[in-house]
Amino acid sequence: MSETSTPTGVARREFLKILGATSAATAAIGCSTDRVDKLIPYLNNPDETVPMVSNYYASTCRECSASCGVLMETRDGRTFKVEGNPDHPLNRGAMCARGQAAVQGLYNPDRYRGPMVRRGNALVPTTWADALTLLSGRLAEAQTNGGAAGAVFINRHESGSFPVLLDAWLAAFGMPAHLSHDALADDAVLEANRQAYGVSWPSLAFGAAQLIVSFGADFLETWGASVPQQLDFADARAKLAGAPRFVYVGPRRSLTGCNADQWIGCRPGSELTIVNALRGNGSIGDAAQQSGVPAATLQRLKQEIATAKPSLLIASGMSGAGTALALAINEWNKSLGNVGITVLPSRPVTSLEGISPDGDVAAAVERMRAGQVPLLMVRGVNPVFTSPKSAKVAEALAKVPFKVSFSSYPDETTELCDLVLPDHHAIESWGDAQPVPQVISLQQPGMDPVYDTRQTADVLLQVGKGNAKAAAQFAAPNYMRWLIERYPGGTAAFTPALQKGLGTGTLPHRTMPARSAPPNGAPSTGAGDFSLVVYPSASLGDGSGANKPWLQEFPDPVTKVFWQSWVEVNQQTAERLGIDSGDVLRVESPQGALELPAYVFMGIHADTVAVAFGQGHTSYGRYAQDVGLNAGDLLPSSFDPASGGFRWASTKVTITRTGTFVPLVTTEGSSRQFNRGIALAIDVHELETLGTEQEKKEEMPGDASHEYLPGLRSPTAADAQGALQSSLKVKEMGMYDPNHWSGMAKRRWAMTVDLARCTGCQACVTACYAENNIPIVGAPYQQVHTAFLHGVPGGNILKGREMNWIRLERYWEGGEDGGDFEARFVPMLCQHCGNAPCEPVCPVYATYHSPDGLNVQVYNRCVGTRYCSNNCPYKVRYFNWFGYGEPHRPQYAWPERMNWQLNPDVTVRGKGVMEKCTFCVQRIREAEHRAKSEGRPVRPDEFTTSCAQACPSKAITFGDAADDQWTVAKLAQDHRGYHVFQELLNTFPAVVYLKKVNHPAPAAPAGA
Amino acid sequence: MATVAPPGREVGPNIPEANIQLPSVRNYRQVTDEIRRTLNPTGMWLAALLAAITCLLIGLGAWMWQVYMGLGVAGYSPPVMWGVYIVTFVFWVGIGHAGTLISAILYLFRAGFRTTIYRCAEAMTVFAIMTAGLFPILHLGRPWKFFWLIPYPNWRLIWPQFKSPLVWDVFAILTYLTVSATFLYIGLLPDFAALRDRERNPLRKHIYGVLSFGWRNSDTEWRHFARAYLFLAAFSTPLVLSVHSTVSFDFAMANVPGWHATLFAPYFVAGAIFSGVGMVFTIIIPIRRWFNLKHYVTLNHLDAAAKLCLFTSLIVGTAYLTEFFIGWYGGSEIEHSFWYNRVFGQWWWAAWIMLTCNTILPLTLFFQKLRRSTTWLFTLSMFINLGMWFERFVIFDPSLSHEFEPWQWTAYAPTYVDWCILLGSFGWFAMWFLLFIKNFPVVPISEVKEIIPPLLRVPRAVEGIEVTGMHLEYEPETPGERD
Amino acid sequence: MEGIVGVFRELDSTVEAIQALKKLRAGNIAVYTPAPRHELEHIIPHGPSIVRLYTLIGGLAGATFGYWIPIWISDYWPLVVGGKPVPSWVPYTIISFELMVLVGSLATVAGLFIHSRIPRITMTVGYDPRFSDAHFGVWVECPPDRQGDVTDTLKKHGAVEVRGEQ
Amino acid sequence: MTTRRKWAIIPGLVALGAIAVLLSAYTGATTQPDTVITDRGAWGYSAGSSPQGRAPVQPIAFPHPTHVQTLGMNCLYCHFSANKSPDPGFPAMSTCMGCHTVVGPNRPAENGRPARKSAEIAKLQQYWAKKQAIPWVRVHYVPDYVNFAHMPHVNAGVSCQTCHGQVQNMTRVYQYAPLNMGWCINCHVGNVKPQWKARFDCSVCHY
Repeated sequence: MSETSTPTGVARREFLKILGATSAATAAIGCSTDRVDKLIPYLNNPDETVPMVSNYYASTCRECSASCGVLMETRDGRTFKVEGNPDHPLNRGAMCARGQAAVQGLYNPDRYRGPMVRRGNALVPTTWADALTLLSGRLAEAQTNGGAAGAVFINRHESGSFPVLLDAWLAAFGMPAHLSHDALADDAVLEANRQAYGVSWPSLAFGAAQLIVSFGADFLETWGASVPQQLDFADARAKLAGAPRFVYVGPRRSLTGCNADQWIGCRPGSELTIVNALRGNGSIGDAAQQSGVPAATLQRLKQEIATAKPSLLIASGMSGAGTALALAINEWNKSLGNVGITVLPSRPVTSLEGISPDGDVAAAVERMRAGQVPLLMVRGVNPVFTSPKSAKVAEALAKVPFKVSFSSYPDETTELCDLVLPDHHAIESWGDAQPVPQVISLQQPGMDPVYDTRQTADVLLQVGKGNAKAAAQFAAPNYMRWLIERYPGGTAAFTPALQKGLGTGTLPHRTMPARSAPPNGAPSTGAGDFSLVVYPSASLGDGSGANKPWLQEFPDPVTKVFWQSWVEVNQQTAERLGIDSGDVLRVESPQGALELPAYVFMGIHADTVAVAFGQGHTSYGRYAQDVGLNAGDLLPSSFDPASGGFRWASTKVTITRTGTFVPLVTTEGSSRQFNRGIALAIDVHELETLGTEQEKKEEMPGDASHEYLPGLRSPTAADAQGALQSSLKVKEMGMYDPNHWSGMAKRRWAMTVDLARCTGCQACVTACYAENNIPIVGAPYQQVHTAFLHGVPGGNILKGREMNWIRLERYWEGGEDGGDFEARFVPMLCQHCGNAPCEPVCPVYATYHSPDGLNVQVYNRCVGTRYCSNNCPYKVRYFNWFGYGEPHRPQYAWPERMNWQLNPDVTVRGKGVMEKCTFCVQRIREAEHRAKSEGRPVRPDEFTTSCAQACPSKAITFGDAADDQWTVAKLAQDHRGYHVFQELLNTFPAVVYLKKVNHPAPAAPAGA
Repeated sequence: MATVAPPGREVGPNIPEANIQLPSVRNYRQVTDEIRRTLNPTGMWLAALLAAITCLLIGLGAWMWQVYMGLGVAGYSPPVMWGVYIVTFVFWVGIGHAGTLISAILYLFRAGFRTTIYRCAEAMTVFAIMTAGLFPILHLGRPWKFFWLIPYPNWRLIWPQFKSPLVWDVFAILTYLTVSATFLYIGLLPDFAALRDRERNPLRKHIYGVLSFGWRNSDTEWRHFARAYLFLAAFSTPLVLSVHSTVSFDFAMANVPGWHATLFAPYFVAGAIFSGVGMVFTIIIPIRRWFNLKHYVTLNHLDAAAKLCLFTSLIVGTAYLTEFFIGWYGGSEIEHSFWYNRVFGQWWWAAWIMLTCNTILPLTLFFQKLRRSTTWLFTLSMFINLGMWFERFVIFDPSLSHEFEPWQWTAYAPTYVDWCILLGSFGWFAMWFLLFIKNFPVVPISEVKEIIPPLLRVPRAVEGIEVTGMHLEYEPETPGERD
Repeated sequence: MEGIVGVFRELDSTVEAIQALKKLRAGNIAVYTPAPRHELEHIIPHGPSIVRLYTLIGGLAGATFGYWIPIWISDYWPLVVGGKPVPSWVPYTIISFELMVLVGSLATVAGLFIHSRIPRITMTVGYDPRFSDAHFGVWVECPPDRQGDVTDTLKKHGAVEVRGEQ
Repeated sequence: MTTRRKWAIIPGLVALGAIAVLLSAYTGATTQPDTVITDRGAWGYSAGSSPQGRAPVQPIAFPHPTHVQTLGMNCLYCHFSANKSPDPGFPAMSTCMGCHTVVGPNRPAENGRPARKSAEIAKLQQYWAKKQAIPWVRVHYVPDYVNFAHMPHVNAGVSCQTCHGQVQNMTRVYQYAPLNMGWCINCHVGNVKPQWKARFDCSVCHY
């Protein structure tokens, strides 16, 4: 080939764009050529990395105190996905939504780029050297003038060696031990457990129980370690006939309540009287009168608890009664003999040991207000936001001469600090944890630090060098070496353990400092006629999740409202007061007033209103600032003296209509399914008859058709392709021929969703966002060109433009007349139908049926007619209304450094393209490539989709339904299986839903 | 000066089947003069043209903004994925069909009353289809890739998918545009020759000369012309039915409740002809008054067209009732809840606008006095256009917003971008139509000459019709108001 | 191509003139009329117009092309869509019908243009601008020797103007 | 100019246009070397704008023939992960400096060529001294929406030359094949000899 001059012309496709066959405006789009010009090699090839092949590093998640085990998928030097570690005893491979969002904390665009110091009243960047010299100077000064004894260090609770290092370091500087604080921890239950069993958190064996009664304990949301509890609960419910019956007693039917077979709505704070009445030392009558629960129900519950053995009784201290209720429950469990069977103090969740109660933090705040605290250091906590406004923490902080924050985000507390030494994110730092006895969960960095931050432990060690006592104690050059030395078995045992992320042995843990008395004990109840329940949001936790866009775009699992704050009002009360959803109500308590849109909700007691906690940040980044209102403003700063726990539901409020209307940002169209067969359930006693007589009764065509047709997936498709020698046959069916060499047509990728296991927690939704580069659409800065909704958080979602490829539909059953009702959760995703209605209407083959059973969506071929979404009965196709994936757009969903989180295997869709779930086709192809290069067929259950992998209930199973080695093929034959809209539209979906199993009250008639 | 025929007496022209009163025109010279007089631009016409162009620019600006920023600026709220643009697309395609009906189908039926109004109708067809053709491109997510719908050989070796109604649409609309434009142009050939020969301004004379392809009015040309015109009319007739059936297949092929009915093809065609006749009134009545063509487009013509409008309105009315009946008779809960939501629920206002405008108001055409009153016909045609736009709106958006999956029920509200582009489409149509009426003859010169009796030396019956006093000279003063 | 053209104002006089000229057999007669008159068509006998052959060929070509393109494409890259047969000829009928109409119409127009010998750059011999307005024209193509009696016949039948053309 | 001849103009013009289009398509398709002539390729119109034949000037004129032919180095020595990952892998500076710390810029006289000072090696050593990576200009490019993986191709036995041309002879690397979809599909649907077992379902490359 001779030397050819470089044709400098413009590529034809570019030419068409620039010519602007349509109009000059489109030329602006064509300018950004997507061509990579340069290839920059490494200087030295990093070892053990193959370009574009992922490495998985085992580590520990620090998003909440449970410290589950994670695998961090790192490729070409950046971690872009966090998945559960299958060998970890706590989460066994599952991962909750907050865990998945850890990656967004790492790449958050609003993180501090380096240390900051206060000049005047602004924080200005500084160098690490100046920052550390300033800190050591202040420490030395505090030590010399004897003020060190009053210093306060509040650290976010984490199990492992860091608290030990921190205490030793503080002691070396003459400062008292630090407060290890977790705002979500149920201090009352922790205290009661310590008094009753000596351990803070015995593990709960749901599987062993016949009956579970929860008094407000939301173990599937934020009460204790939610993922292990959800795994056990789902396994228990999956035993179907032998599954425990679950009764939930509480003022508000939370997500945990929605998974209960029966909800008993009572006034907040009346749980203690109910428990005493049920235990026999109190009359049912006045318990019923005080709690607003009919006496008959209490009587039947008492009778049921007496008969069902072994049972499991749990209670939350968050409502008014606090520690007394927790102690009563522990004694009741002992008296019923549940301890050792369903409540296992022998196998405690040690990661929840050593949590300082809210009262200690409040006491420290009072000391600050009194001026006794010369130095405050804060790491990972945000007391200004989490404590109620009535506690006036900001004024107290003003009285502390020198405040240091180790937080890496500009949250409310850090904004008031004088020195900010941003900590590494958990994914960038070393550490260890003791989740369960005898198991050490190690934490290692998945990548180099994103910004100029340093791990707090290293900062402490370096500052410690200046202090004689500290230098003596910490000879190790950095925290990693120090950890290795402390590890039982030293370096030899540490390295192999690091690979699996788990080691055996127990880490020496710190001794908990004595609990200090909380400030004013008596709860001030306020005048109003409605009692207020403030509950921590399932996604935002104590508000720390608010700066992560996935958690903001995470619909509240029960009310399905997000990017907003709302007040839940009972249905009958709303009718009485003439309120309907969206009317703005002024909720007033002695401490403060908020104007919140109402959400009319059946699952809340008649004279109770509830507000979620976690929104309403005044700073904390672009995703959290000015989104919703802070429920803490309404609460008095009152603590339960017995345990120091903060009283979340301790005030009464008045409700007044303001007359204005704010539309609720929700994905819910109508919450009733009008028996269209979307979410089906059966009672437990119908189970036996399910297999036999129903088989004979009516075998609807395609009703969980137990013969999965490989090849073309439906009788019509098979017949149409001449498989049954009928119509015009193509000369050869190409790859659709089952005996084609590729064997693609022998396969049918399918999925089963077991609704008995699914709890509606939506971890699958966030896992799907993480894997498939799904853009968020609701951030305030994105609402630039949505007509009339400029700057309204969640504006695009008001127009129904959310992009969740898998969504959790929550349908109510019953309860129209105010009686008991049931919630049914259905994860709805693309069904990959055999006769897919969306395929024949696409004019450009952007969607078609692949030989291995996938309904493929080719993003670069899509022209954007959107006919496929019109024709999809399940409405699971989502359209890019704006250029969410185009960096130069105002609606760009991954502002700088957040785009490091993008999965390189999946195309980032531009403007005007339809997108949907394609069963993580990148994982299917990767597995096929790997199998082919290793010369073997794809092994059964070798890989799974992102949602199935993360599901903390193991409800979703994915695989090849045509090959009966895969578990999905076996599950698909289950007699509880049904297809949505199959009888109606003959679409032959590839997703089999297994009916939910209800456990009605034993005496009550079935289906009550 | 004796008039052609005393008013009131039915005098048939030389086309026996035309039972309509002859337009009070005396002879060929008068036809040519009066129609040529409509061609000189007036101030009001220029103002109207400028108004149309500003509307077009508003629409174009809105569309460029939408292409640049994304479809999100429009009012789409999924699952309502098709909104105002597709409604306007079907609205304009529908309007086009009446033009072909009047020019082609009535030509095959030898209906005399078509002659003077068919040129306006046919021009309306071509411009309506040109407007409609924009919308399938304009509502795309990636409009700069619209050419993927056309089967052209490409280096990616991948072709459009012919089972999709949208590809049928591409073929149907392009064919319909080509055939009706050709049909219009062939009809205009003799008129260009007539204008070319009488034109004094050299530039316009040259242009008309070129446009007339050198037509010489010779007998061989007329013979082939008659045949070609007949075949084009023959092709246009089934084409009308197939094009709007294909457009209705865009919806009938989907399994959306409310769309999925076999009634859709005839229902859409009837609706199309009805809305087209409505638009013909909207156009012909003002032209008739401002261009002094009252004696060409006489009240008899409007009366006959009004009867056609009434007839199609009754068909559309029965179609609505059949749709409701199917929904009820089908017995599926999804259809019931959908229909209740459309007529009495969330979308009751749109459904009742449709019903009043399309079925109740046109019933007034049963009264001959109203049929012959041009002001009522004009206002009724405005209602018909509005009603037919809402009929498409009611078919598409309520169906999408209230479908199988209750979780995805939603509301739909267009935004300013939608309305601007709708306004732009009217601007585009009006611009082309205004340009047409001032440069091309609005009433066909040769066909009018064909139906009025020729100049005879010896007055005698022409085909059994006694024609009296036909040989009189014509003085080119403006004829008085005939009716 | 030389001959005589006569301009008439009345239709019946034109008809009588043509009948006379036919008896004279001077040469080819062409008639110019502002509008197609069936009296004139009957006088000069012609078979049905050839244009319908174009229409037939065009229609058949369009129909077959309309079926061939989609079926060839489905076979060329067989992608199953919605469980439908890959070469599902039933929906392709619409494409075939549309192309039949398209190619049929265009062929008809082509036939008209070819057989009317338009587009024509220059006006041919024997045309007078008044023929497209209100007058009828009769053009007789005859050698100079016959032109004399042709002119007389035309004048006898009331031709408004008679002149020779080259 | 009688009407007869005038009539000949119009069909003539149409015919000319058609021939021009076909010629352009054919030249575009046949600029590929003879080894990959395919019947389908003839219609793959890619003459005008395809980056085929693009040979950008590199910061260092790396001579493949010297390394591959005279020194007999294997492709996988530098492009080490072609059989292990979608990305073929690109030689780090350390790979080059593995030899070029020893093989300096002043080359001795060998097999008939006088001793000379090689500017390219000098440039390389300057880059290395400044600890700066060489900004190579990318030659082969596949759009982002295509997930092209080297691993399955290399493991299936497709030689580098099939797609990248006779790189071992190229003093300056140019893009040998159009690398457009039509060109890839030729192999995948098996219109080339030898017949490859390659799937051509859309979701194999586009996801």
